[in-house]
Amino acid sequence: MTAAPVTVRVQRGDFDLASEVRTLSAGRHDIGAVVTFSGLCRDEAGTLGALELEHYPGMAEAEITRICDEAITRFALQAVTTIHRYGKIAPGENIVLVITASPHRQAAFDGANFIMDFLKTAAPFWKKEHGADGTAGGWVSAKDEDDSARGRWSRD
Amino acid sequence: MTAAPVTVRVQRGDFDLASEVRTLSAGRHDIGAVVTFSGLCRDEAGTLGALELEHYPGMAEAEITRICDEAITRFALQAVTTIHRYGKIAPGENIVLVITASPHRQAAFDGANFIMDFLKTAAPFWKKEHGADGTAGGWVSAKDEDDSARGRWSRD
Amino acid sequence: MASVNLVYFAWVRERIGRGEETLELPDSVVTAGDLLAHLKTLGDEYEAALEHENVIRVAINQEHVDHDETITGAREIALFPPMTGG
Amino acid sequence: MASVNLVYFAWVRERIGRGEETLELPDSVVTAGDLLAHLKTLGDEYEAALEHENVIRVAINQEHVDHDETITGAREIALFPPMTGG
Repeated sequence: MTAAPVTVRVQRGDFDLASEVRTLSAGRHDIGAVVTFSGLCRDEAGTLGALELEHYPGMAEAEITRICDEAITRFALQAVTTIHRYGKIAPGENIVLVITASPHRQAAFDGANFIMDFLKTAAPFWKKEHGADGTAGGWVSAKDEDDSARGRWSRD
Repeated sequence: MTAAPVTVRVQRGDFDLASEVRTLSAGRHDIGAVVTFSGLCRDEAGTLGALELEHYPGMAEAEITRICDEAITRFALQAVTTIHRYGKIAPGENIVLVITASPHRQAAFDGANFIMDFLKTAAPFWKKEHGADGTAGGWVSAKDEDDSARGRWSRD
Repeated sequence: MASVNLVYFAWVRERIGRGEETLELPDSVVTAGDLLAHLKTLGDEYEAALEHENVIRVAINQEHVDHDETITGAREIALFPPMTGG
Repeated sequence: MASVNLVYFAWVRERIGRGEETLELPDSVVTAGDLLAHLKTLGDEYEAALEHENVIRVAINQEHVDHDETITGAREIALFPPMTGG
């Protein structure tokens, strides 16, 4: 349990960066740094028509909340918002948003970076690619580099 | 010179995070990650009335542009926006905005982090504090930790 | 015999051919690993889905567990490939 | 003798008592460090502003330079404390 406010949403629709930042920082004068990370769907040089994101309802929210709580404790964050979309997402559209607030800039950067690394490897979402030419695509493979990115946060 | 678009502004007024992100990513389908850093004025537990930011007109823009160009080259960023305010800034208000876009998340995080470290130590801005009780404050001292934060980017 | 709700995602779901089912498990199935081995005896579709056992992730009551974790008392067990969100 | 525009910021500006001025420099002033030493001979306000020479930052034509850099041909030289923006 942490005292800092955590907002977690898993939703089909898009999100609005500005209104999420406003909500998180409204009325506060103790925040020194706000970092946002937006993950977007790339068109892969025109070959990708869409991504389809499947998720595990219930566990997706629970796991993201666990990750955000861990980030708050670890980096002494003042507030965290994480929104992850599911369903069909076209190139140029948003997939995920992470916002962290802290008195100091490095904690805000590290917190958002940490949350993204764990989202990639621990939040129950799976991406399927659909080709721009209409071909049914395959499931995206998990990357070793994502596991090693996560590994850098492990403590001895 | 870099091909990636760089937007640098030094201004008295506030900025709008959402419209800056929209401008930077408009019409592009090749961006995978957008990181924003907003630096805000903290009230220092109620003791601070306002910050007053002095800058060196001309050099401020030139130096920020040099830092952004270096970040683009170093992290292969797709676009960068940096806006720094000057004049009197109240607690809760924005001071600085950095936005980086990249195909990959770590480059976007590192680029924004790098730009902030160099802004702190190389962009010609100086902060003066005004007390909440109306007392004229002193000039903020440069922090050794800012120099060491910058130092971590140096290459052998 | 214990009854458990199983849920499948992504290509595990596609290969098994359904997203969820309720199964009676023999008492010999104690760990998550035992469950995977048991499922592979139920037909070609399970064999295909769970062929590379070591990459299959298991969650019990919506929390990640290792394959050697006991599944006793589980209400819901999920099987799925490595995650690719974010 | 060469004429140069000097600009000052933050507490350097406050202590010297002005934001800019144009000065004629003797030919013996070659480097940024020479300039700081020369200014300190011009009065108490310069002495107070530049007391701790090693913390004073110098920019020539709006680019940072070290104290051993030559100022020959400079149109504009700025003196200021360590920066605290961002």
